Amino acid sequence: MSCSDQSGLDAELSAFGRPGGPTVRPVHDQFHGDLLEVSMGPQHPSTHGVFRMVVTLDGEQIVKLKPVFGYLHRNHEKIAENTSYLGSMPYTDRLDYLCSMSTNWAYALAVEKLSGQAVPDRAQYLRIIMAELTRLVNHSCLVGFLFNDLGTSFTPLLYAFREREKILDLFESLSGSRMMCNYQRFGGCRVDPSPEWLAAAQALVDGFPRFLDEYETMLTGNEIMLARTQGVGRLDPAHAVNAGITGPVLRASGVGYDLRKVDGYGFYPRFDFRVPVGEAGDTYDRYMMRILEMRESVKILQQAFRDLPAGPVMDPKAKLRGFRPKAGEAYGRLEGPKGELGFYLISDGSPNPWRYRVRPPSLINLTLLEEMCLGHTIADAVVILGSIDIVLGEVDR
Amino acid sequence: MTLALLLIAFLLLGAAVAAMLSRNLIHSALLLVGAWAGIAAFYLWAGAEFVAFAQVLVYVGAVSMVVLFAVLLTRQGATAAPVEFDSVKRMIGGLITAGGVAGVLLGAILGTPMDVTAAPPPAAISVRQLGAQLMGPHAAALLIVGVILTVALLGAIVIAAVDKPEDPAP
Amino acid sequence: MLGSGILKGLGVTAKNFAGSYHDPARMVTQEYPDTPVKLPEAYRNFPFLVTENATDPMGTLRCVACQICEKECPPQCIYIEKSKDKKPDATGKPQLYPAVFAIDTAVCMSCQLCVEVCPFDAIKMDQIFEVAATNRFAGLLLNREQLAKPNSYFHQLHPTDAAEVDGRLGAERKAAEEKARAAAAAKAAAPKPAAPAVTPAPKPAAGGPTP
Amino acid sequence: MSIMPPEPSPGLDLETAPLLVRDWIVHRFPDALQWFVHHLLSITVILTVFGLFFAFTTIAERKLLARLQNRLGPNRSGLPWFRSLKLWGLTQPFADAIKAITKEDVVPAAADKVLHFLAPVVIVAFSLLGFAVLPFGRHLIPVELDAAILYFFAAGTATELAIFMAGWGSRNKYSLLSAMRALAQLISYELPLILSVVPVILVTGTLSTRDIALAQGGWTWGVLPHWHVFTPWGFAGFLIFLVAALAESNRSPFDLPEAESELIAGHLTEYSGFKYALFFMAEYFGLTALSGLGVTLFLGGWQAPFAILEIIPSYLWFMGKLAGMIVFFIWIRGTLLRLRIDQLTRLSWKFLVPLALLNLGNAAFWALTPGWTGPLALARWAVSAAIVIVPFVLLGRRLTAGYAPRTYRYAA
Repeated sequence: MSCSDQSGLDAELSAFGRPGGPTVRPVHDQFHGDLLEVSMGPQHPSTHGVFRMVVTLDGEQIVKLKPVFGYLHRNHEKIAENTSYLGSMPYTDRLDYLCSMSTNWAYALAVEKLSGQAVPDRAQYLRIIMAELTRLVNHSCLVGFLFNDLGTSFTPLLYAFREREKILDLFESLSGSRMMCNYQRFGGCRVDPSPEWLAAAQALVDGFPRFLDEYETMLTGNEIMLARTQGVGRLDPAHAVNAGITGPVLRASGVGYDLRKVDGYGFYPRFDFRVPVGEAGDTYDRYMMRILEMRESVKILQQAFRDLPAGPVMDPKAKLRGFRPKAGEAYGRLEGPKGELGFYLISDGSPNPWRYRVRPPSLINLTLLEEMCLGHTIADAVVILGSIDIVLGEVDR
Repeated sequence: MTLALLLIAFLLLGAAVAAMLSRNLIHSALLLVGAWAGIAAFYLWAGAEFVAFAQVLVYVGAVSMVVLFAVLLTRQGATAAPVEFDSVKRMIGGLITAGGVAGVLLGAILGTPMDVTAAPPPAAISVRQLGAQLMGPHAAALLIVGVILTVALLGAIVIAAVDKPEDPAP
Repeated sequence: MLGSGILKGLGVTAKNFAGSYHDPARMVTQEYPDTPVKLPEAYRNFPFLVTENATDPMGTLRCVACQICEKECPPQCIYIEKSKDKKPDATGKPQLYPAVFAIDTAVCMSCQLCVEVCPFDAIKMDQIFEVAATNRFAGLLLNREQLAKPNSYFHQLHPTDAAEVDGRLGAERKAAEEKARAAAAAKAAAPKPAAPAVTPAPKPAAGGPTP
Repeated sequence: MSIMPPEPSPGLDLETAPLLVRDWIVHRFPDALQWFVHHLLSITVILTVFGLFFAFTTIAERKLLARLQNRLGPNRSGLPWFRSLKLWGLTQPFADAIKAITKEDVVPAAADKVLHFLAPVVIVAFSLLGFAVLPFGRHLIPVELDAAILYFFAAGTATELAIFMAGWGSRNKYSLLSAMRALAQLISYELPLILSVVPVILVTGTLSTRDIALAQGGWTWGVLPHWHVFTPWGFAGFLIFLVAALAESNRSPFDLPEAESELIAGHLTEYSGFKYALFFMAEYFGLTALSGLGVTLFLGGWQAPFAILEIIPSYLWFMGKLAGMIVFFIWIRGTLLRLRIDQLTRLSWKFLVPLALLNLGNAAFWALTPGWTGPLALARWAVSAAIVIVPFVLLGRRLTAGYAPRTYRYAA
């Protein structure tokens, strides 16, 4: 391959991903110079769980990246077709094992839309409290793992885990398990939190901004952090929207789309909070989105604790067993920490759903991984993957 | 002290011969580096510390890297290079030239008057005096050597650098 | 100025280093085997069968082998075989009892749905997490005898739930006794009594789920 | 090399106690052997002291990192027979050593056996050589060389050779690539390291570490020590030396080779068991030797910080400062992120080397103007500080052009 082809490839490469550029990825033959194919994963310390990236390297730069997943496929949706509606609820904890509470709520939302089940006010408030606490857990986890990929020796990760453990202890004293809460039911919540629990949660939420400030002073202004993440893994807003990417990754590219504002499900319209939007769409913006969203979640939680109404946590007419929704279909969705998490159910009147489909935000955010990584080095690819925040339980289902 | 001299000489020549005989290119390159270390040991034996450490610093540290990189990047070092003569005429020519060079060297070595008794090592001059000498009478030579090395460096860069476009905007 | 971010970072880690010596919030290690772990009351691991008292566990099992939990369990890890004969339960009514009641703790995921759907409060969640067996199959398949634990143990684990359950069961027993006494009195008062009132059906499952 | 050290002052004080012990041992041997025993003794002392220092650096690193991260760190290992004895994990390094020795030593079939075996040997040998010229105390210097610093860097460069042999010997494509990357890092940071040391040589006028340590003696008003680090050019040189030492010993912000974002664990992929432990030990010896040199050149070697503190023996001051620098390196490791390979080399060639060259000019200016006293001394300090700070700010701004924390707008 003569020198001109080298610049030809670069022209081809830079055109890709820009509007009007070739949408088909340029195929690189092996004889373009010694391309080195490296398979990272599925047992790789920095891929979050069993995820594999087959990366083709031209010297330092990534020329081709093929994500391979499916190692954690557990046939969740087929099993759900042979289990009762209630029986699938504990399985939704195992989808995105970092945020079981908000996944439970998404499933309960879909079933309630299917069966027209009403939910008392106190339960709506409790659901918002649990969802926002889960957002704090997920975002602190992500930020910790991202810094681990960037090369710190576990220090930011352990600070983030210190805060996360406090929230998980709250979940354990409420629902019985730290990560597999199985807390929501169709028509409300399973357990009414005790006043001591609410006081402990209030204390935790009030102390959270102090942790965030400590985190930001330590890392946001760090020169090495700026050099390693700014301009790395740039995502074009138009491409993100076309690929159906949602959540902090989309908002980091400048599209202010947040289901809590768009759908206004649950009692979110009663709360005033803001949705942060980035402008460069690179790894730094995605990191800052999580930090700013955590600050907004703290505001929501404080408002929720302030005007939590009394009353039942479960709708009296809710049926636990022998639950047969009328035939039909429903799609319930909510703004999970990773993006739009949706459940699409088709019922034929029997106690088991006829079709049970999960819209996994992690998998859909993963589709543009290659476009973000082209032209960067392997060290950047690991960081970009970390900034997208995928959990393999949700990607493979 | 002559025992140390003989030991170092034996090691040095052994390393050089092994370097020639070894089939594996990388092994011979490393044995060459061993030979350079032997030369540094000679300087130490002679009491010239500064030159010995300079020799180790320059040769064993840097030039060996250049040699090894050159060997590595040009040809796979591991494969044994074929060593045999193409034709008889070439072999005879090779032997004649080798004999001539050996003769000239031997003549020069035997011709120079070397008093057999090992002269007492001269008083060890301090590095400060060495520096003064270098910066004094030999300053011009030092600067010229510096210029030559810089020119060689720039030449290498010009040859090696493929006209890479300005690295893509981050 | 270049390096100011790095210096601030060093400052934070230094504060944490100093804090780890005096500030309990900055020293999170719990040395587990030495200091026993303090489990919250709602903590749940594998289920266990409640018996009225410890002296005669198989005699006073609350479970009436209605197999609701077997049907509702998502991973299907409960196996029940009904008994042939009947045995009077706490309220004196003859009930079936499980001849075989096995839970495969290798399959069970401690989701406590069985506790929620059980109309007789016969199965509750245990709090043992140090479970080790020498082999994967027989060692983890707990049979009826291994699962049965007395009501006092239930009180020790989940005090508030146990008190609430005992209150409800006590009220039911009192109601059953009054009905029996009323029936006996009515039988004594009018020698040719009508057929005795049908024994109350098991408490309809629709009631609010017990925690 | 004079055999007999300067006659130690009579009377037993801690300062010369080690010398008396050494002389007592040396004189027990016949004259012909005395020269040999004298050096053999200093070698064994260095090996035991710095072997233990290495052992306790590993445990200190793990416990300090733990404390930085709000946790305890290893505190379980005690003595095998005295179960009840509570040792707070002090015997952890010996447990690690036993584990490393007993682990199976796998040599890949296709590996080049000779190189694979020789690499750890060479790297440990050369990283130990550096200790020969460090002045541990007023009288405790193993070898008094006139060109000591040149010797130190000559010994240091050979570790690159060993890394190449390890990378090539493993006959593994990725470890060769990583060895190349490690070499690029070492070579590109060799220059700032040596350039940061040259100002000290220029001002003190000698290459001998003993004279440099002596040159930093004396205190103004009994309180301010004359260490090089308290002069503008010395402080700048010390910072550049620190950054280059971190890069030379593959530590925290520059631990590219064994970073998980690299392909595999660098050139050490094919090593296990005792050979891996040797590489690990060599890294720590290299780090300790470099810190020792840093202490000698910039922090006044074995000089006490205040006049009255002279009573504490000099070798304790040296070891204290050495431990201080190691703790600083561990603190850096617990905080900072890792640099990418291109940023790392850009930092060296476009930032450290220019600053080091300017610092050289700065030291020349300092050396030429000893006579300025009174107000002129202030001017001297101001000029010298300006020569350091102005390029630092300008180059820093150019290096971080386009990188800055951002402010964000909110949608709804």
